[in-house]
Amino acid sequence: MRIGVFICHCGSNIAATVDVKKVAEAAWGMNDVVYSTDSMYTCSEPGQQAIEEAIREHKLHGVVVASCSPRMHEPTFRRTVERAGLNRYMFEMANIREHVSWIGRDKALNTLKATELVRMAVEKLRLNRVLTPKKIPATRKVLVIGGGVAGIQASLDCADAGLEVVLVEREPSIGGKMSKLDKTFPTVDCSSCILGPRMVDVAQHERITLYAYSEIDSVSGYVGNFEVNIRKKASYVDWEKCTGCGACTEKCPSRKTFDRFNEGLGATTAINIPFPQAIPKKATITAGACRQFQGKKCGVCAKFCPTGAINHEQKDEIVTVKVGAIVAATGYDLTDWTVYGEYGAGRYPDVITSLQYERMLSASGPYGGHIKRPSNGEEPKSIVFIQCVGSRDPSIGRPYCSGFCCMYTAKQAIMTKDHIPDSRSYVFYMDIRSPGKGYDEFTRRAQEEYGAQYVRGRVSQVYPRGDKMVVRGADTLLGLPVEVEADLVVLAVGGEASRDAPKLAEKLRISYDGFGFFMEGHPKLKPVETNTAGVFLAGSCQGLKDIPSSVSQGSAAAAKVMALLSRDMLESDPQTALVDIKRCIGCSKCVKVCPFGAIREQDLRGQIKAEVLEAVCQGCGLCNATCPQGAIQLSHATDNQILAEVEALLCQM
Amino acid sequence: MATQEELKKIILDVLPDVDCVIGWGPGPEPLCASPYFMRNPEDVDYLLAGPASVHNPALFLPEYKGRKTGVVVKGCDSRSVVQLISENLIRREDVVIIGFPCAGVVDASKIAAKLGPYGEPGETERAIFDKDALNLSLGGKELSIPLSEILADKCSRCKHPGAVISDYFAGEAADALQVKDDFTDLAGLESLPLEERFRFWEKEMSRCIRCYACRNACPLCVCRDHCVASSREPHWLAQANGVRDNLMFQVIHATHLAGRCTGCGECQRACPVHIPVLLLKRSLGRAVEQLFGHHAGLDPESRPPLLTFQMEETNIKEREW
Amino acid sequence: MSDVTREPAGTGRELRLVGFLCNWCSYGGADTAGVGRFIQPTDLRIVRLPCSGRVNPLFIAKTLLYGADGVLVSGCHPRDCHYAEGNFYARRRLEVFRHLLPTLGIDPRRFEYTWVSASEGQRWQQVVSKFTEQIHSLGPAPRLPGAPELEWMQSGVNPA
Amino acid sequence: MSQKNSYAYYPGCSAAGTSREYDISTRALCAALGLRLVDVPDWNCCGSTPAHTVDHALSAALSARNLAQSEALGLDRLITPCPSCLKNVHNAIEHMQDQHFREKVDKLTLRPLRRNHRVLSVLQVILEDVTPAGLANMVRKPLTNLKLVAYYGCLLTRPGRSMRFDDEENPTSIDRLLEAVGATMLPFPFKMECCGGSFGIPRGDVVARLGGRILSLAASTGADAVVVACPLCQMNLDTRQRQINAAGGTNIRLPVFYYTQLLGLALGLEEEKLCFDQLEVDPGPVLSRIGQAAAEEATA
Repeated sequence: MRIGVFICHCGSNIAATVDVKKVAEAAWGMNDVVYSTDSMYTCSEPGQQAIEEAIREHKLHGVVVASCSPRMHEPTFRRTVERAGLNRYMFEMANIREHVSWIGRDKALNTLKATELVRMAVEKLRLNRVLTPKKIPATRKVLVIGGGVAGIQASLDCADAGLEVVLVEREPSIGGKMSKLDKTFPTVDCSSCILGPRMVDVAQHERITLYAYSEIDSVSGYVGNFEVNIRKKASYVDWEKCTGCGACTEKCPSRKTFDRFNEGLGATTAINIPFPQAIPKKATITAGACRQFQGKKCGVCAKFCPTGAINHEQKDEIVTVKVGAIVAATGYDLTDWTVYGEYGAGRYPDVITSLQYERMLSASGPYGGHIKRPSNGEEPKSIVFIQCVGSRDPSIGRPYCSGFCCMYTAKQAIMTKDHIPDSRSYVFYMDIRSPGKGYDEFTRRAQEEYGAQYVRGRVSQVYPRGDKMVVRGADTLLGLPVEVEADLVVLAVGGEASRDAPKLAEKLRISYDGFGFFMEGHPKLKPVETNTAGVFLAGSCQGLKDIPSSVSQGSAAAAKVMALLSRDMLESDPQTALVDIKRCIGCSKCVKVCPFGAIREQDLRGQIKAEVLEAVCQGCGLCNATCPQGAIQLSHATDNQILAEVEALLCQM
Repeated sequence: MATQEELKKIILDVLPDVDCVIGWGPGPEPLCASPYFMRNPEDVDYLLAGPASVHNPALFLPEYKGRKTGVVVKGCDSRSVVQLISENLIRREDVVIIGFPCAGVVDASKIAAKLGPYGEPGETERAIFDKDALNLSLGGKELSIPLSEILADKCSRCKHPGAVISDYFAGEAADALQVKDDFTDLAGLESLPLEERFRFWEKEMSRCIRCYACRNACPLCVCRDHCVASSREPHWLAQANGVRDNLMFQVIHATHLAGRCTGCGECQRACPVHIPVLLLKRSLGRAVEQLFGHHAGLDPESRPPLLTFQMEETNIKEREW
Repeated sequence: MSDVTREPAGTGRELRLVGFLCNWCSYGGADTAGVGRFIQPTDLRIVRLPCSGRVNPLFIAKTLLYGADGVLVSGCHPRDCHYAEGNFYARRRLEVFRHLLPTLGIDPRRFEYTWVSASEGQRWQQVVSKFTEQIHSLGPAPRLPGAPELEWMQSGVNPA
Repeated sequence: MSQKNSYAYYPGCSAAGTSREYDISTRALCAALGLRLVDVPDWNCCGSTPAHTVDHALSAALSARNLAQSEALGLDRLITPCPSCLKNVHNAIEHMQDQHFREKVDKLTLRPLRRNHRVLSVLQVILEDVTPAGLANMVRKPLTNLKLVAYYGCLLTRPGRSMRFDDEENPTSIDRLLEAVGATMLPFPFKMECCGGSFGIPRGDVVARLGGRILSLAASTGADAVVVACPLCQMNLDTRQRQINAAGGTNIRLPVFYYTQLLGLALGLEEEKLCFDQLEVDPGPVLSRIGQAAAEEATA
């Protein structure tokens, strides 16, 4: 093997406290070194050309550069040796600036250390092998899980970029939490006016295939080649025939079904269309509430259906799709506030959640847009909003701030004044958090223009007295306990990770934090990526956020997918693990420890052997450190290469 | 012994639907038994399940993976079976586990020490292990040695004399003893200052002939002919028989068993030059117990502690600088 | 800040200190220390690895038994690992291995593992300085004789 | 001593003094339910408020001595009727998990505890070991048309993480027991509000205001009487009812029973075992209204 060594002066940064000539001189004596020199600025244009010429002139097989940190110039010099015809991995660096010249004052010791670091680099280079990136075909199709505003945005952006999109939504209609809102802050414009057209775009876009009322059954494969089984849940209505006319919903006899869309505010029929602007506008039967499924003869809906779409024998159906990338946009759930005994734990009808109040405000809601007290149907005159219910409360495991409740409460206070001019709203709060554009002005308007009475203090108890609800709390600014008699109490309930997010995370093999929110690649630098190649995040599933942030994350995730699938072949980093099937005994310890699920068991003529999926392996080397017989080695950082560096130091003794 | 008969009856019932039943049979001399593979009914008569059955039959199970096998196990052997199952090096459905109440096994070097004045242990004409004594005739003399004086050290700290997992159990299944294992075997070495311990290992390792008997006797060493000790890729050890490489091999064996070793002691028993190699595994076993409260080979569902982790480690404190 | 620019204590000669650093955090921390010109003793030679999870405890055993006086391993802080779980495994394996050293007769203070992030330049200076002082207070480690016939091969020829 | 249904019993100081009726009715009720109480020999104060406001180690040491005394009985469960004693013994056990604190306590008691202990309220034992169903089929005089509100006080179930009994904010154990014996239990939002506690003597006005609020809400629900499980609450609501009326200008006549008295009545225990005469507000008229049949027998 013929190795060339280049010691850099880096101007005076290195040469000032390291005798570069002496190090270059010493390099001649090292194993396989056939050329050694020093140069003023190795990373400069002339410096790199000198290397290229030396490679050609001395027919070098590998190059060692002793200069700054490889974290800085390793890519640079790899391209240099590549231009000269060498494989970019036949190159090693010795960090004699940050780790030697800049931190040591004794020139003799620095020079000795620099020489030894060069020897380590040479010994490692002698064991380096040629590595070429692998090319793997990628399916130019993306799966978006979750049809909320983030999922809709991601789907539209990807489709507009020419990618095929498969959008899977668990509920009968897309729209997510936003479709349940009446108005949105800070502009108080109507939610369905801005969301509706986007939902129609999704339905009409020729490159988007929508699977509503469907869930992800299983995900296998890896970046570029995921295979996903989608379970189309039985809606007992043939959606091909159903026109969404709603005849069945009028005639259905079981009228007491829990209305999921309206958060149980009103009741609905067993067969229903969630809301007028639903996409797809198709009927769905709730099996639990339908008499036909409780053994009683019914079939009223089948009788009145003009197109004969009802089919009580319909079964779940599995659809398999191949996609190149996945965007998880599964949103969040409201925290279960009934754990709070002090707010009545759900026993009092006049204590409702903010989302129920939103349905009450909505014209398409069960009360037709009129605010009424669920207990007696009268119009409430005094309404109390309680902030931070299920947020910022470590005692129930929700120490975080949900971020959007202060804003939607201000909006609801404003809406309340609009609906009932002579009403009085109180808001018990700890701190008002309104950081967005135009946000704080909005909460200011709620107080000054719309007369919402903001009381700074926590509520200790809500209890019935007569037909009123007494709210006992404190006003810390006055330093007094206060009691407010309320006709209606609205709890600003916070959010939490959706209950079955961990199950989905395990299927996608991405990690999730202690609360169940999906873990982003890096909190600041990779907010929409995960540690699993090819899987991206958007919206509140990664962490609670309001609509503007969710939409921008939808676009961000789409951009990442477009970048990944812009070329039809994916190039994978060759510094991955490699299994020597002779030595592997199939104990699958490596499979257990791999954080990325990049190793799987393969059956080789009846024997179990480990196999590495190069595309998925990130090159951490955990498997290499775990395998007792060293059957799996991480290319470019094998046991022998590391031992070579160590022995280069120890043989000096 | 009632249990012997009951054990033989169980093996006879099991024999038809297994390839073979592994246990112990008569050894090269009256004093010791040897691993014994029973395939047809008449073999069962020679079964010897008692104080001389020192070997760990679990050693042979990985090779039989995929074939139905019966195995007679002492308490410590059963823990090796459990550990093999938990690392799916054998499949639970392949193994028929037959336990019996073990009263402890003898230590050959202790017997040799006792018989020293009377002659070579090998020349014993007749030896019978009964309830609590070894009666033998050597050089024309009848001798009776109380079993308690010649039991292996591991038996004094044994918590599970009966199999921790078994399909059949001959005799009364005694539950775990309340014996406290406070690692007194390490106390001797740890009473020495560090420098002397280092020289102790240097002396012991200079006697090692690298025959790898310790590795070959270990039921959990399943790499067999791919062991890193004799490989060039990766190249951890020089093949030369120097002290440094001998000790390095022992460290490799111990680290590979960290959190897995059940303390069956076969490695030390198999060493021809009696090097106390078990001490290194016991030291790591103690560390794993203190750090993770984990005892290897008790729960087939459990995962070796070094193949998993916790976000917050209760017993690992970060070093402050 | 304690005066860390002192000459190595004791024999004035450098001791053989080997560091295994993870590329994403601790190697970056050492770079930051360099950029910040935080002066440190020069004894430590650093081997760069993709992750602390890549550190097989046998690297430490081999390094200590074959002539090093001290070994330092440093990786990302738990939860910050670039590969999500690498340092969690490293923490367990290195902590267990540390307990073997006294049984072998090696002073456990000759091996330390810690977590340093890419931004903690000053802290890396502390770690290196304190660790180097700690090893100098212990002096050179006792040596084991290599294989007799291996001695003459000690000319640095690596049996690659 | 057979473990089944045998308990070490710690009566507490008020049992021998102001709430004698609670102790007598508890012993009678437990005997009727087949629960064998063995008094802790030579018990001492549990380290209640006067102690633990001064020194936690002293308070824990007082409870620790009681636990050491109970070890002689060889029973693994210690029970007590009074929530305040329950709290103090429970806190002592919990705080002594910390080695440093345990050493301080052992220095005071000179009798380190030899095993770990569990302390329960009598209420919890009846609820869990006898169960409402068990009570229902032992009833001889159902408390029909007796309308009650249950007042639990602030200590019995709080803090939830450590006491782990019933629901921290909305307990229903007394309600369930009394419903099982035929009483009608009305919902009572102030079941956990503070009654003024030990301010009875130094700050009578505080008890008047807090106790007054509880009693007036109880009255507004139309209940015949209040049921409590704590001697201090009973004293504040019953013995000081006249002070409360005077201070608040109200005229509330609500008897305040111990749940053990009413359960005993339902099980047909004789009069002097229930000590209704010890109550400040005369329960006579209310008791007479219990299901016509029950009233005749009481007067006969």
